Amino acid sequence: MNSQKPVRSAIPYSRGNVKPLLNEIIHALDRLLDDDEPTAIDLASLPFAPGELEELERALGHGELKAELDALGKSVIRETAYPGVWWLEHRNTAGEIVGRYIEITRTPEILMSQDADIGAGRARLRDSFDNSGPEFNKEAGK
Amino acid sequence: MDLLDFARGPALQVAAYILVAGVLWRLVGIIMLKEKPEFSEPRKPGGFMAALKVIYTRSFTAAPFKRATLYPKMLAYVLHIGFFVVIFLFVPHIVFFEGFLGFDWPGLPNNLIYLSGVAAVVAGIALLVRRLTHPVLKLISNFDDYFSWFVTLLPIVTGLMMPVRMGVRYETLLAIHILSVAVLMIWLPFGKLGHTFLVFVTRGTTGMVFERRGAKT
Amino acid sequence: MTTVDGRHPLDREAERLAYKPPEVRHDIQGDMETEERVEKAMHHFVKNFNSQTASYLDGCLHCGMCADACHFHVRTDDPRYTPIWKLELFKQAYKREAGPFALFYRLFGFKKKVTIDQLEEWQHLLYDSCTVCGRCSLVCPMGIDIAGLVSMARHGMFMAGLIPHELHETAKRAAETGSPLGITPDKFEDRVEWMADEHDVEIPMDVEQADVLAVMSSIEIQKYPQSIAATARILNAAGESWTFRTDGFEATNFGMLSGNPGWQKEATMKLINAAIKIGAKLIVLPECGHAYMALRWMGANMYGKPLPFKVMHISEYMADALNTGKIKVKKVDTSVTYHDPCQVSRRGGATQAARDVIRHLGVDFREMEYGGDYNWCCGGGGGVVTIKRADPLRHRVFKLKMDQVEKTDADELLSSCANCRQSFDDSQEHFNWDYKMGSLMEMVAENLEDEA
Amino acid sequence: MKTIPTLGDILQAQGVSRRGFMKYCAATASLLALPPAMVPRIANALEQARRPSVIWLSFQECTGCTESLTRSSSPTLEGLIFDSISLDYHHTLQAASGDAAEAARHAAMEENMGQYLVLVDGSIPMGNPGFSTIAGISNYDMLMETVEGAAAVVAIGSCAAFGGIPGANPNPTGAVSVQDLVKDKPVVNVPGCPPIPMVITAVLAQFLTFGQLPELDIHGRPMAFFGQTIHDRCYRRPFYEQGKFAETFDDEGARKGWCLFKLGCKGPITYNACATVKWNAGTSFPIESGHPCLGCSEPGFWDKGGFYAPLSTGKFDSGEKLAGAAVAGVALGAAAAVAGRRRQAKYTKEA
Repeated sequence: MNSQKPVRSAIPYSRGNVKPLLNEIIHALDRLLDDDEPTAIDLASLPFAPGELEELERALGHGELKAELDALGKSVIRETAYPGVWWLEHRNTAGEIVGRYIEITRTPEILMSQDADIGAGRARLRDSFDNSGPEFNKEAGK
Repeated sequence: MDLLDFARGPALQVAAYILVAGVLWRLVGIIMLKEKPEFSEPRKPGGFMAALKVIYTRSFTAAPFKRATLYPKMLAYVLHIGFFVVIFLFVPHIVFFEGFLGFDWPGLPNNLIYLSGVAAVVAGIALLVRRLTHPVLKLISNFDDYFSWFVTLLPIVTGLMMPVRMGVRYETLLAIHILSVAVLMIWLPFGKLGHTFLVFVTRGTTGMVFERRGAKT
Repeated sequence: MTTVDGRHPLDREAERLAYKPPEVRHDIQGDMETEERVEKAMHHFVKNFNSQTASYLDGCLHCGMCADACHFHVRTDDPRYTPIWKLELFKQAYKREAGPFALFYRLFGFKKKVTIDQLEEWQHLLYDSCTVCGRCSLVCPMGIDIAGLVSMARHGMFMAGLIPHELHETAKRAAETGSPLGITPDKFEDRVEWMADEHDVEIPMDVEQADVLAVMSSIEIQKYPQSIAATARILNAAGESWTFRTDGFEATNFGMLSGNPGWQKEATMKLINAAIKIGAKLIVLPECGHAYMALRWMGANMYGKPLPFKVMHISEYMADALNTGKIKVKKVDTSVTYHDPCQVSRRGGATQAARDVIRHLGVDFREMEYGGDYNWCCGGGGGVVTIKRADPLRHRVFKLKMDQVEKTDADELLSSCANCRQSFDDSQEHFNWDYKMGSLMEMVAENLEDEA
Repeated sequence: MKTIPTLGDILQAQGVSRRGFMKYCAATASLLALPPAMVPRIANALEQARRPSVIWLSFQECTGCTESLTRSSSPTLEGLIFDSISLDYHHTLQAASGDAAEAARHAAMEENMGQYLVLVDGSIPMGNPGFSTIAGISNYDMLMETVEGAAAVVAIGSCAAFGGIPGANPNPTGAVSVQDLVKDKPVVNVPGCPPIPMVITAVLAQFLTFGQLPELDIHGRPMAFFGQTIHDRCYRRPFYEQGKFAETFDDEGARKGWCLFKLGCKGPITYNACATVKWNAGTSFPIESGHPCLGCSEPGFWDKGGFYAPLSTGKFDSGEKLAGAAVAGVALGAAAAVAGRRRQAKYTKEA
């Protein structure tokens, strides 16, 4: 697991959007704990100076959990050094970033298995279970 | 042609013609009136240096009048200096002047410009309030005073609105700002704002007349 | 002559030399139609506009600061006494008739011709409440010489026959008899002889050739005749070749004060001609403020070319004589404060002369706060002291002067202007005030060393 | 009318998982500048959305707009939106040509009467119809004919939106914009030279998702993208406020990334999303590369003086006219003074 604690005092919030954004995250964490209300921030809607996004990423650091998703391109869903604060990056099949979000929640919705997919998966499983002979069981048992 | 193009182009152009023609009209119209002959034996040389001296010294208040005129003088200083800073030290303005002067000079950070502008506006408002309430000023003021006040403050106010915006589009505000400057340029030669150039004539004249007498200037 | 005297007998008892209050005031002179008066006023306003006055009249910012310099406004808070407001009609005439944009002002009627009502109202402002002291000219941030403009505006008023009764009568008497107080050459000669006897001093009269022509003001001749003797003593002590002349002795100029340039020129030319006739190199003016303005600074302009002689105020003459050692004075053990006559000091440039003289006298000199060039006027200059109806206002204004003098706590109050002196005397009587004004020249004359 | 499949059907058919769909919805929300909280609504709407027919007309243009839109060769999320529309006519992209192409256009129009979108790039010459024709049809005729049954028109690029470079002074072809001609259909302008591809797809996504056109500004541009100036969203704005400016393209200020105002940046009067959406898949935008904004998404940007003339410079003629004004002023002053003297002389005589 990728666990890297940030050195708190060394975070340089030089200018621009980093500091106000961190403040917003603090308030979002308040809402999460007090009212059980999650928050999502679309980073594409904010103007970042060159290097500022990296600065934000550094400021938030890396937490205990990191997940990769492969659907219509790769996505990375990573908890930051501050539990409950998640960093999400979606890429398309060409590997280009199509969305960057910070979610303040217990688990990002996209990590959950979705009913539609569960249903479809169950159908697929049942289908192959029904249509397979001992090979399937043999394979499954390996 | 949109409003901004009109403001930056023909409006400024025509305003500049009127400004130049008007200033010269007024100056020449005054200077070419008959000369007052002066045959008295001078006590001191007087002349051009005396004119320069008074042009400078009248920028300051003589000690006996300091207390009585402190308030309006202070406001007038703030208005003039604030206006000067805003006009000549705001970088976009410097770029404007550079456009036809061909050289530039260092400007100030914008927050100092905003501060100067706000100070000038506040002083301007205080001066207007004074004009509206002070018995002397109420009596001697006329349309020129109020209109000149208006066209002087207008460019500062429209300029200060640019960073604030208040829902008005930037290019519209910029156009209004430039148009307000054009109005100021057009009015300047004709009303009391003519003091921008007449001050050199009046002070200079007094300097020459009284300095040669050796009298107080 | 007699008619003038009969209608306006001199008030010889008063502390100032003036006329008894007229029983019926004639503040409108002549029998012109209203329209003609307005035309006259406009025409004679307009005649004064030259490049200098034009820049002044065009330059006013309406800042109102001149009000703070004017004793009439400071003491009354009446906004009409704002100096530049006193010129409103003059300005109006300028903008309409001679300014760069006069065409528009006329075409669109932005500035109308003045009206008779305005003119009558402004008589009070241009005469009763302005001593032409020029303090306002010093505060003006544009440097406008307001006082000078007031003098010019008076031309229009005079020609329209709209000046205060007493000033008109005084000026008229001066024009007709050569002296505002009706001092004829004979009378002058009498007084001079009397003083020569009384003070045992030699006083040359009507000498054919002399280096110095001394002149007097009627006020001195009538009320302070000892000035005649003092003048003689000083000039004698200096060893000057000098004389009084019966054909040119009156230094006052009521043509100038009242606003009649013709009369002003006449009075000035009398002195100039007398000086030229005797080949004088110098005219010594008496202790009179406006005489200094009239001859020293305006004389050559009346003459139309530079004067062939020098002009000095007596204080300047004394300073020069003391500085060069021509005369010497004994030290005087007293404390003195000095009231500057506006036309000599502030507007005439001779502020230092009186101080030099005072220094030679070795007295404890106590300058008034903001004395010298910023001195408060006595309140009686510019002809105001003659105007009876202006007395209450003048007395009110004098309070400033009293405060200024009292603050010095000096033993003696001196000045070098007979007009200031009579206006002080009158106010002193009115207020029953401790200070009695003395003459700088008399103090010098009394303390001359090695008197001849 | 043939049955049009919903987007949900299409995605399912392509084997896109629910997670993938959610990712797609999030990207769409981001594209439409909607808050992430709107994602469920978008998901719901997109599942039901039906694939609209699109006709793309190209007139006096340089193909830069099409290039901008199609620059990516691999399928992307934006690409998905194009997958979910039916691009029935695009003479640059389609294989068919001549009569066959025109037949496809007519077929699409008939099948989707009142439903289809018309996308236009390029301006329309009004000087001479022969200046620009397709299959012998003048641009004007083709536009008016196609627009007849359209649900809405999207003018792509500054040429279609405002007349563009063909309309620059002296405008030899008499080029006009779509909105100059189409008065009875909603017209959305997506100006820019070229426009940001995301903005084009966003307009389509909005139409696809909610069946309606976005909110527009005074120039008919989507507020979501053209609501703020480049200057307002520019990361170099603090330098402007501090008075730190690059004076040339190679001075210290330029290297330090200071404000480009003095180099003619039109950011303050240019409404576009470059500073936030950026170009080349979010890589950067012109100012970030050290070049001032040209203001390409503004009407008449080509005629607003030099690209490198600072915004606050006035546009003055030569000094000759000013000298003329000076001479006139002196003459008027002299005349006024003479008139003043005359009046004085007259009065002196009378008096």
